Amino acid sequence: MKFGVVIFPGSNCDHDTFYVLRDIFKQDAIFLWHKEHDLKNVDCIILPGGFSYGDYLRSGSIAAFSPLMQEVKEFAFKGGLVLGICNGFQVLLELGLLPGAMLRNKNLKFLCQYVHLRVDNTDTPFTSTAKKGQVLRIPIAHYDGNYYSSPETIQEVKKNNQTVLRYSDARGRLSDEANVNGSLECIAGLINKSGNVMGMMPHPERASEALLGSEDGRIIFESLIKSLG
Amino acid sequence: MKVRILVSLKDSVLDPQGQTVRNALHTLGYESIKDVRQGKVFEIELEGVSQEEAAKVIPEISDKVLANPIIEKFSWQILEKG
Amino acid sequence: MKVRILVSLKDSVLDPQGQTVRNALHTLGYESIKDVRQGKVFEIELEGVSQEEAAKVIPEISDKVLANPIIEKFSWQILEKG
Amino acid sequence: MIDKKVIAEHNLTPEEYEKIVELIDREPNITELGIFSLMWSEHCSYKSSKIHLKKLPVEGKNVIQGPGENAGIIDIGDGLAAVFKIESHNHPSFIEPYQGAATGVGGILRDIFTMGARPIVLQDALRFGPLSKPKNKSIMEGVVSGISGYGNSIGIPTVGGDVYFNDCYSLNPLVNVFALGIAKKDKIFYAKAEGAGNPVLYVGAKTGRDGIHGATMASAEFGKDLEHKRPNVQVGDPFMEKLLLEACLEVMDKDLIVGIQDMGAAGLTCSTTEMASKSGTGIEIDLDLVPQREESMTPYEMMLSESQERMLIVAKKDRVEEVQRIFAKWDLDAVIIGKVIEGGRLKVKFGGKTVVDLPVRAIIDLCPVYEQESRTPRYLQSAIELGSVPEPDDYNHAFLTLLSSPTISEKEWVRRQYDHMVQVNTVFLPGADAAVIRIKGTNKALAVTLDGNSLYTYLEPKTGGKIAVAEACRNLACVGARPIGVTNCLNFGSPEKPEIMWQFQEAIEGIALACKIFDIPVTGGNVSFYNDTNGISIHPTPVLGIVGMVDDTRWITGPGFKSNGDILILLGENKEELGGSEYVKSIHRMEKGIPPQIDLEEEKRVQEFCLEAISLGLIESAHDISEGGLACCLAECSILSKGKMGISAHLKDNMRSDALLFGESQSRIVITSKEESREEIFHLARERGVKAMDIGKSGGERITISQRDKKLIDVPVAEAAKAWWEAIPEIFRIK
Ligand SMILES: Nc1ncnc2c1ncn2[C@@H]1O[C@H](COP(=O)(O)OP(=O)(O)O)[C@@H](O)[C@H]1O
Ligand SMILES: [Mg+2]
Repeated sequence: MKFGVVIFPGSNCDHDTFYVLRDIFKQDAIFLWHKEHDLKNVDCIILPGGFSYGDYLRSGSIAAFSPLMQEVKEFAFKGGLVLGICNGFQVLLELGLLPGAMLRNKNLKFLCQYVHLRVDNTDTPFTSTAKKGQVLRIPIAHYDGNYYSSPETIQEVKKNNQTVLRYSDARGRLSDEANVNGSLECIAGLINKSGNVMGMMPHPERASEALLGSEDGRIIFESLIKSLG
Repeated sequence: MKVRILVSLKDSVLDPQGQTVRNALHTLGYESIKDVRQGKVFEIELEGVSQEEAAKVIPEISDKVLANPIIEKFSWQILEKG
Repeated sequence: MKVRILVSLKDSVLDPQGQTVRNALHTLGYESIKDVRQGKVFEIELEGVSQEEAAKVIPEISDKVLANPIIEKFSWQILEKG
Repeated sequence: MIDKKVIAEHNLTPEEYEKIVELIDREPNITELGIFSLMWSEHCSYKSSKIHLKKLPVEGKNVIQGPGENAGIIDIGDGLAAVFKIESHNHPSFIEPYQGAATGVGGILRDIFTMGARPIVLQDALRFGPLSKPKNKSIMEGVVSGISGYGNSIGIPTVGGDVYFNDCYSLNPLVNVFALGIAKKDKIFYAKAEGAGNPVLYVGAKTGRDGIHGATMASAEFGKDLEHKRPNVQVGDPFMEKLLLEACLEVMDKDLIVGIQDMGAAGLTCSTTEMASKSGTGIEIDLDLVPQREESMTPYEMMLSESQERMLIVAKKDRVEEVQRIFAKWDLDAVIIGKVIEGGRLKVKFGGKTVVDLPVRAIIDLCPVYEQESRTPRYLQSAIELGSVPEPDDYNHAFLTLLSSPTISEKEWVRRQYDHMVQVNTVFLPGADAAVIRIKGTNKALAVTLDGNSLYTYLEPKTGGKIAVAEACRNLACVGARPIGVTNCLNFGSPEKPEIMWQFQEAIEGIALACKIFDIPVTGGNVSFYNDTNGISIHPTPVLGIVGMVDDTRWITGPGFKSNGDILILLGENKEELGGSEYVKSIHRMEKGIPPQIDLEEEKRVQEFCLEAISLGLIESAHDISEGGLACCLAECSILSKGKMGISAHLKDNMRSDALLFGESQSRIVITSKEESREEIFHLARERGVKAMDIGKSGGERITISQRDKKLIDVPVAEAAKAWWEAIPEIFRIK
């Protein structure tokens, strides 16, 4: 099983994600370059965090047009596993692989801090090792993480159980206070209808070693590794 | 040819930036300001295209690139012909 | 009254956003686009002010709040009277 | 064409102009005059500070590079080197806070990666006027978002720094940015232009008319012509810099280049002349080849432009195409604009004509050096007289007021806007004394801290200098790190004022003395003079950036208590010292008195003891006592502990209660340990000649502090926490 971590110009969590996959989880991982068309037979693609193209225009928008992303789209349509973290999530939204869009955080400031996330759906390849309702402590670091979609779309999303991770307090209760960036329905992580493409604003790669303050992000990688099996 | 494209959030989408600007203006005593919406403007220089072609290209790039139709709308006008 | 205020970087000031958008459009095959400058637009709803007062207030808030006169310039127009 | 007025506009004295004529044996043309004016500016030449900086100790067995390059370098073992430096961006940040601060970040990062190091840490030392003034609030808001806008985007964590507020910064805020990178010891690059015939490449952003005269601006006082200076502002492009960073590190890794220099202050002028100077060669460039953003730029403008995100590279002749291929991969142009030549001259062509032909030595080495006049300031006579201040009636109230004074209160409002975790190295200790960054692939970590209390330095510059070093090192000791190298940013008023020069000399002496006693080399720094507006100077503000080494990540220690019932031990000695304290400043509204005195040998013993006890596993938490004194230190330990554990402290000292609680005596650390380690700790302390005092226990839900039998402070932790956390956010909350 092989992971591909995509590098866009301006990606800055590409090496972090790669490091965690290779050095912490001892997985086979390679980098994929945005200008290429070849996915090099990877089993799972991770779009890392950062500021692709400086996040000029809109976060993730220009990266969505890169040659590699057209292949990723194909790959996703065929059922391949794709995880977008932070900027990667924004790219997936811009690409239309996930529904909705991101607005600026409700306090209009960049936010870097730990948040609590309630796992609402464990029936996904990204969260299968979590318990339903489990609360994870994982950091966020973004400017545009205020999730939005139209009322019809959000109905759909809820009906299909696509809200995987939601901002909550330490005990799993949703509230305006816990919903630091103002996301609709406290959405922090979202999966597509067919269950193979997920985007999440928090950074699981930053919460994979005890030394750095939390290991709760491991669940995401462990689930992926298990499902690729 | 010079074209101006305005991109702004749809009316149905909350605009916290605009709100904050409004609040800031109120604090400064500009009470007459009832509402502020903030958007983006692009001024684009095109070369070697006719007006007709522009009328095709501009909405295309606005829809595809400059605006995100889920949250934004756009309008445009030609500033300088030629 | 509805007023539109356009704020953009002065011509001599580097506009990294506009540049990046232009490059992206080139990569997508829109070669006719020679230059892109990106700015902000504010649409403001004013109440109980005469046109004269608006002509005083608007440049004032543009200069003080909406634009940073050191690197930006602004222009404005009335969209709806009343 | 070059008359007195033109010379004066270029900030050159008539004598300096004469010297130029003498050196080049003719009148310079306007472009050449521009070049001299830049390179002979205080900012680039250090003409007033040079002789004083020589007092700083620069030697050490692990020093790979001391002052004189873009950044200093210290060997950290495992084949790795730490490359670090601090820089100021004060004037630009006052004119345009967002862009000024952002480009400050961009500039210091280029200093680090031009040397072949990947930057892994940013820190910022910020000084603003009081937040009661809207203008200061908006400067702070702009500066913080500028740093966050640039640092976050390029993906270097901003892991700490410090923020002080004082009226003296209202018209002259300070923005000092520190960066550190890691390089392989055998892959370090310098600003060299060796090998005649090697091509000179220009990479990065196109040149515009940005920041022309930026360096001269930083070398003059601010006054009424501020408006006029505004076009100097540059706009940063962190995305471009990220591409540059990756591309540069890639060409360096493949060994394709001879030397590299960033184009920051003084742009093409500085980079060409410095590279040639260091190698004893010359450089010839053709301005028609320089990528330009604006039309019809003159040679003068191009040579003086400070457009950001640009680099000058001397490539190996036969590897140029590879260099260009790598830059192309990152969507950057690498354009050959000239070559290295023999003969030590800078030759610049434009429109087929030679417009500059100057000896490099005249520009760099023969710049005048001044020993400016110095005189003890008159203000000192009245400033050190503190007189008697009344003790507060209500100590709880004074305590909460101090905790919520912006200088002391929690800076989370700032920190949260910075991505402090990218690169997955940040050992997470919110609010710790120093930031700790693990070194991947080893068990080691680096700790970094910035420090500088300008009130002490104002009242007694030499003491202020010593304390800045001591406190930074004490911060390192508290997390378990031993200091390995120093960089410093000296922010002062105009060197043409004898009283400022006196402050400068004294402060440097203090810094030098402390560095010698702690045995840490100074590897570089920055001097920012002319921090005066309308004739009023800031307090002398040396900011020390000290890097420490944690030999084993297992022993990293934080300020928060670990468990209820641990014993609280105070290392060092409480003294009745109130002068220059935050207490006197914010409660009694006076900037007066003799600042706390420091015995550097004693300080060293306390720090070494703390480190030793940490490495023996005897210590659960450690926090140093600084602004706000013992009481605020204890409050922070309590607020930062998990579950907000309270404190009951009993002090026996016989002195004024306010001095005991809020005085800022030096060389003190509060540690906690398990009851069963008590014996060992006190025994070790005795052996090491360190005073240690049992002052109480952690636990409960209140902070209570008593002096002998008198209860002075008794407040719920939650209340103290609220005062401390909420002070700054409350000021910025939009109602
Ligand atoms: N306060 C100081 N202490 C020690 N070295 C200093 C100090 N200020 C400047 N230097 C050294 O002088 C040299 C020139 O500094 P500077 O002009 O700021 O460098 P750069 O142009 O690369 O930004 C550097 O090597 C710097 O480390
Ligand atoms: Mg430099």
